[in-house]
Amino acid sequence: MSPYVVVAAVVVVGLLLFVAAMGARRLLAPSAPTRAKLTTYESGVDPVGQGWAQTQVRYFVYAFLYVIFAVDAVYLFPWALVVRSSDLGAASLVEIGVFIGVLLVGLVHAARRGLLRWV
Amino acid sequence: MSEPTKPQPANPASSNARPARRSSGGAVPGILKGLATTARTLARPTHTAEYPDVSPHLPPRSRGVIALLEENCTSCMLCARECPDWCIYIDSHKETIPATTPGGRDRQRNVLDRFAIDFSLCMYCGICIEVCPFDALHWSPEFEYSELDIRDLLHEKDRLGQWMPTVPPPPALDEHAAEPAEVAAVNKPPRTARTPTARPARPTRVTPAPEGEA
Amino acid sequence: MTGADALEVVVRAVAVLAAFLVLPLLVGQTEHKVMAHMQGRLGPMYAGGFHGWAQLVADGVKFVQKEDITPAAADKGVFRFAPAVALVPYLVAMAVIPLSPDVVAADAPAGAVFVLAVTAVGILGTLMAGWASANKYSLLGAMRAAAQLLSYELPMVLAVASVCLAAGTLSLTGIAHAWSPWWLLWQLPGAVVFLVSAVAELQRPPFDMPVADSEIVFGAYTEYTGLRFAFFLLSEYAGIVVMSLLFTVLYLGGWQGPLSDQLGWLWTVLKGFCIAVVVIWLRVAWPRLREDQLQRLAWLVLVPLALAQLALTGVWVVLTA
Amino acid sequence: MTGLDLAFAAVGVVAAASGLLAVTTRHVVHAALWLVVCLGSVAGCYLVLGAELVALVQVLVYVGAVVVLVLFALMLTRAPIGPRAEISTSRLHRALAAVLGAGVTVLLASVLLPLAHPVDRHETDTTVLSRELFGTWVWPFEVLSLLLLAALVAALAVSRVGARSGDVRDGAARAEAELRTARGDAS
Repeated sequence: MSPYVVVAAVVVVGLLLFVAAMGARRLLAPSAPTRAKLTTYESGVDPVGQGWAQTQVRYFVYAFLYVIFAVDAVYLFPWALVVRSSDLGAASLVEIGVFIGVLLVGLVHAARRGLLRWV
Repeated sequence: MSEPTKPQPANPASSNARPARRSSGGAVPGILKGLATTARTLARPTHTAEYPDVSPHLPPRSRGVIALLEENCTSCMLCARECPDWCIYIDSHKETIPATTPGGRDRQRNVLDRFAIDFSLCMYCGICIEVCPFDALHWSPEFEYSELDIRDLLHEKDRLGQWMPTVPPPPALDEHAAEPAEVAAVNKPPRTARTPTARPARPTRVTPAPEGEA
Repeated sequence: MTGADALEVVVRAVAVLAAFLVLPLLVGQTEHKVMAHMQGRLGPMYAGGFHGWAQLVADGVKFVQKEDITPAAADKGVFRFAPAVALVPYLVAMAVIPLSPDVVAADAPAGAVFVLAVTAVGILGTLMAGWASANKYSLLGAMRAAAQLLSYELPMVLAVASVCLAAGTLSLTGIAHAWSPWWLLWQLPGAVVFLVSAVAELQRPPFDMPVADSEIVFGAYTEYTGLRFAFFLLSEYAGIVVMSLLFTVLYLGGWQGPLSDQLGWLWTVLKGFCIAVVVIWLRVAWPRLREDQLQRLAWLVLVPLALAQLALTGVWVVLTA
Repeated sequence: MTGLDLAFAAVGVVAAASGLLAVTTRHVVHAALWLVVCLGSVAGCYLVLGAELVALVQVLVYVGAVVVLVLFALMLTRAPIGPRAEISTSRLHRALAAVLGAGVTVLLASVLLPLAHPVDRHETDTTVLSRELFGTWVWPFEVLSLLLLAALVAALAVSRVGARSGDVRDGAARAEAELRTARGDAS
């Protein structure tokens, strides 16, 4: 039996936990909504404008860097399985070294551009 | 990489935290110091007072509540008039005491009908206690008189009197303190014949007395 | 699948759920107490009698009875479902972490990658919560959280890859089997990187910029009340449990220790508990980092350090293989 | 019908349904979230078919990272919550898209369904996959790093404008531009 069957069961159990907890809340918690209670919280003053707003582009750079490097990093895991083999070990070390080295150029590039600095 | 933020030192928000870090002896010692301090506190006994279970140890002059010694009150209204937020209410009427000796004069005295302090207004400044010439008001360390309704914090004279037994005795005088003015006046050596040495000293000895009384 | 198999699956899943509901409470109570004593306080003393042991149970009961408010401006469906998305990944992650070779709910062949992948999904819960609240604080908090989680996920992935490399397997049980005390020195930089990234992933102080209560109230969770809010808190503490146990399995040899045949699971739990205490300790000892410091630490310190560790591990393994 | 068939059908149906919802929902962010469900269930498909590492990479990279990137992109736009006229397609376009989608589905189904048979599960050992990757397919693997580098540099070049000019100046520039268009409208 695959361990992933258990994983799937755990996902189901987790969702059941959420549903059951919400059921318990429905039974036990009061519900008395008022207009003021349902307004957006802005430290006590009436909300100004909409909650959805454009945000800084900066965050986008980090997300992009992560995507690139995550794609890079997932190849390290298969590498872990072959690095001890006599025929592929040393060769794969060089291969992965080149692979990461090329991407490191990108990180250095980003750092030199000043994109990793906040201010 | 061009530097658009040239006047950086003028802008404290954008300047790095580096100078501050240097003053604390570097990042790593600072980090370790934080860990060491918290670990040391963990090993030491705590400071928490478990209040409802263990009664707190109050300092001798703590201001808990104002107690009233009703016999001393002459309804002179000084306290009520000096109170910054007007939280003292006094009602009184005059009573005539017939003369005790035949042909003597009838005397009048104030009888206190009501003395109340609204502790929802009181700000515990203690001015009423300071101004009372007859020592009718006293600080009591009693502080557990909360109420569920704010209107119940208006306490009448019988309740104020109940706190009187909790008033601590006045602290003993410091043994090196100057004598109270009255005592000094009584103990003053009787006037003797004028001597040339005593003369310049007298004015300086007389002047402190009125200051002490004031 | 036969009936016996089905029963086994159910028993395993329920056991994971039980651990998920008990261990975070233990960590939470430890946090109450350790934090209090580190600040010269006593912490909760009344609920349950002895030193307030039932404080978190009482909190749970209280949370269930609180009114659940969905703001009028919110995107209702996403808002209501976000706590589940934040919570379930940690539950699933807990399923594959072995306490001992026998005490493991699902011994996945690629357990190390699995835990990383699953915890990465947890970001979505925060992001959904922050976006669906239609609140400016929440949106700011969600953006910060997502940026931080992404930035620290990378050094963590690299550090775990280094361990996998050292062990030559992706299975968590295999890694703990391959562990030897020499790893304590050899994998030390990776361990530090992992611990720092784990604390940052959990958004715990000093990396709690996304919820910085003095600036953006409570970040993505500002609009949440009652049980849904409690679910976010539970997911944070479940996260501490998952990360501490993962650290134990990866860097401290899991169940290895005296009498590991009988008491292996106890060793894992004890070591994990010590790591959890360290995580709590960091919260008490250090102030919050600024957003720019956070990102600089991740990209200019942790990533190069993790890559150096990776190079060290790779070269050493190839040389000694 | 085995349990594997059932599992595959289940995740497949979830993937298809969530994919459909992703393209038909009128909330941009909901579309991204349905995409998460879709990608996650595709990972489930991989898992059922025995490709463990591929499934986990799918979750780690796509669900964890790409979707966060998509959501970031949405948040950088104005992320409207309700149906909005300027981004909604017209009825005609929608009808055409539905016809086209249905046509492609029928075409694919008519080609693929005759080939369908019970799930053929190759339990792909991750070690075998690794050997292939670092032995046979090493050149594509190395070229991939160059591709990623090119993508990174290009993306940084694109996002550089916004990242370098600070918020204040950015906002000022935008306000200025708005002012200019307003004046242009008025004149």
